[in-house]
Amino acid sequence: MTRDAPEAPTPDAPEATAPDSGVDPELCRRIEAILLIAEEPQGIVALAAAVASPVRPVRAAVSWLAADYDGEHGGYRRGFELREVGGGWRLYVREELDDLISDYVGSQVPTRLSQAALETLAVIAYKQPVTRGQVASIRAVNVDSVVRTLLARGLVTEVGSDPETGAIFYGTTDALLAHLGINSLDELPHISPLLDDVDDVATFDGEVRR
Amino acid sequence: MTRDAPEAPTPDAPEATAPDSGVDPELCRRIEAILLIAEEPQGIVALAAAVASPVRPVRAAVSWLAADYDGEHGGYRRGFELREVGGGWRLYVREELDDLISDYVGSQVPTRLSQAALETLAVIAYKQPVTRGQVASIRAVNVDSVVRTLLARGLVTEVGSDPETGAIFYGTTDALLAHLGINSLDELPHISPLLDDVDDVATFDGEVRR
Amino acid sequence: MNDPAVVEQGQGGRAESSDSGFRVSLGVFDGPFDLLLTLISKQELDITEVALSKVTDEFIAYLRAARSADELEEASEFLVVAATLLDMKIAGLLPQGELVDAEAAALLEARDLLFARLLQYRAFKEVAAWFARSMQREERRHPREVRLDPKYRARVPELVWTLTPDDFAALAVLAFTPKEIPTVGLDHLHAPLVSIREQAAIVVDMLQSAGTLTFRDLVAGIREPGIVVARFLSVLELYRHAALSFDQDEPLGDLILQWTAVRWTDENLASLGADYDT
Repeated sequence: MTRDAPEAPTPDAPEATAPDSGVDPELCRRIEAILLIAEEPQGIVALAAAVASPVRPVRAAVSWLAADYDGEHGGYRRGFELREVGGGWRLYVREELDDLISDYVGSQVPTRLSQAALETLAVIAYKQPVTRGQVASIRAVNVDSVVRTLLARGLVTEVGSDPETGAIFYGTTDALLAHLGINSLDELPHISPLLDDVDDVATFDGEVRR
Repeated sequence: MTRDAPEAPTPDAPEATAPDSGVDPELCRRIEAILLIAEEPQGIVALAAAVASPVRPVRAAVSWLAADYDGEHGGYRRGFELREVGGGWRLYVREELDDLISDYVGSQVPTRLSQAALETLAVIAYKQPVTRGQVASIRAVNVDSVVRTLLARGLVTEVGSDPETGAIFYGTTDALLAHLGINSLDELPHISPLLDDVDDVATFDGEVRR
Repeated sequence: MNDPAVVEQGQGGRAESSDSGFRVSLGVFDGPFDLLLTLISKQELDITEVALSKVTDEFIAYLRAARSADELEEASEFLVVAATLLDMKIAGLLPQGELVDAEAAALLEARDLLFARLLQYRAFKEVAAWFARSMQREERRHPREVRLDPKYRARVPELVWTLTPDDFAALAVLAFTPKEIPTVGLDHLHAPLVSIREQAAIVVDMLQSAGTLTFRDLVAGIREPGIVVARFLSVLELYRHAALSFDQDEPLGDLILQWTAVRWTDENLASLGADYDT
């Protein structure tokens, strides 16, 4: 960035953050530029590739920026924040200002998922990779059209197929994580004690119901 | 913003900028929130209306923010800047980083369209004006990122929105006609028997309740 | 079952969400159906004391009055739960004091499994509510999502385009063809159908050329049980038509078949085995 040179040493704005934090302001600038134009959450590795930097300093810079926007480095809390959601980092309006923005952009009527779709989604999220047949045996209803809806909305996706039966396995997408406001499946509520029994139940279903 | 109150006085991040500059950090936050989601440059009066504040402090806050992003208040020069263009203010990637962004966009937009992108383009061409949700229903997969690619390629464009739901309608562009070597959409080969069936797909949206 | 009212208070939040839904009024319990399930799942209410037929009657009455999609959705849900309850109840009514034999043990195990299934179903239902809340919260959030500046778009390398209008139309046809989600084939679960008539034709051929054969000869080298069965049935059919006779020298000994038909045409063959057609 040679074009940067003439401007960099402005007298009353020494790049003060760099020395004490160990974070390179030029790296931060490049990351901020990508985040400003990105239309999806950016994973650290993708960001590192975009700014042509090793992963480790990128990770450090992203953390530093998120804290900086939160006002933790002597500045003030910005109107935007850097959130890790849906497998990557993305700029968001700070939550407390959402009402202001809703008024400004005019709120769209969100299309909500039906109860059947939500339950099917929950089963896929916890049991993935899972076939429609397995989901149907847990919900005890036909889930084909619901799965179609979830596919069209990008909340689930095909993740492979059973080599023997050809049945398609479904799993959830990063878009689902983003819709839930979480960054990984680990952040789903814990229900494992109940699920421990599930595999037995599936076998049992297989023997009795077919 | 009463919800803000409990968080505001964080001990190690006193809202330091406010006292000496005379600029209200809450006002800055609100302006930043609007700027983050605004597509078009925002005039001072429009901004003042959006954040429900008199014009004068808004003008002062915008100037302060522009200087702040330039690193003039003790911070560092950000990767974005606040520029006045055509009578309004908008966030832009700092010009010195244009090459970085061009490379990034180039890497995101492939020179050849994928099969998924081509099929989506074909659906839009024959069904326009059509929403992303409708295309997704027909293709039975989520098409958001593919539509972004087509938009970025200038092959499709927004042609209006549903007054009730706010859903955006898409149509094809002259660029597509040029690629196909035809002068008008009328010259596309006829495939109507299939198109008649397409409205059936709407039932599929029944899973999604409003 | 001690006192449903007390437990209901203890349930707090859950009871609140089910107040609007289906309620039941039974001798042992009066309240939201959802709460009934909770009590059963916590073993605070004995399933054997619940009159399922009454629950079902009340639910059908409730559905008649139902108008909204929400309420109708409850219908399918109810069927799941009712079926599970019924299974549990059957298991619950069976004697379970002592494990007299393996069958009883299996039934007890089955009850536990049904129980697990009910719990699992409820777990997913509760998680689905969490999904709904999280999604509603998140859809209020505003990410940065601004059209790319045209100046960047202009620098994107030129698109490679190779399709003619006809190619493009063909793609459209492909794209508009409904993509049925492939269904799981059940073929692997059933042996392929075997035609008795086809097998009879083979049997007739073999017997006509050899005159006398044992049944063992007739199925020599055949591994598919279905074909063996079909050949045996066709032998019985041919016997009914007096086309062959058979002898067995000793019990479990070889079955000796002899072709006896004087006149035998393909028409006889066509009418053979009609009893097995469905």
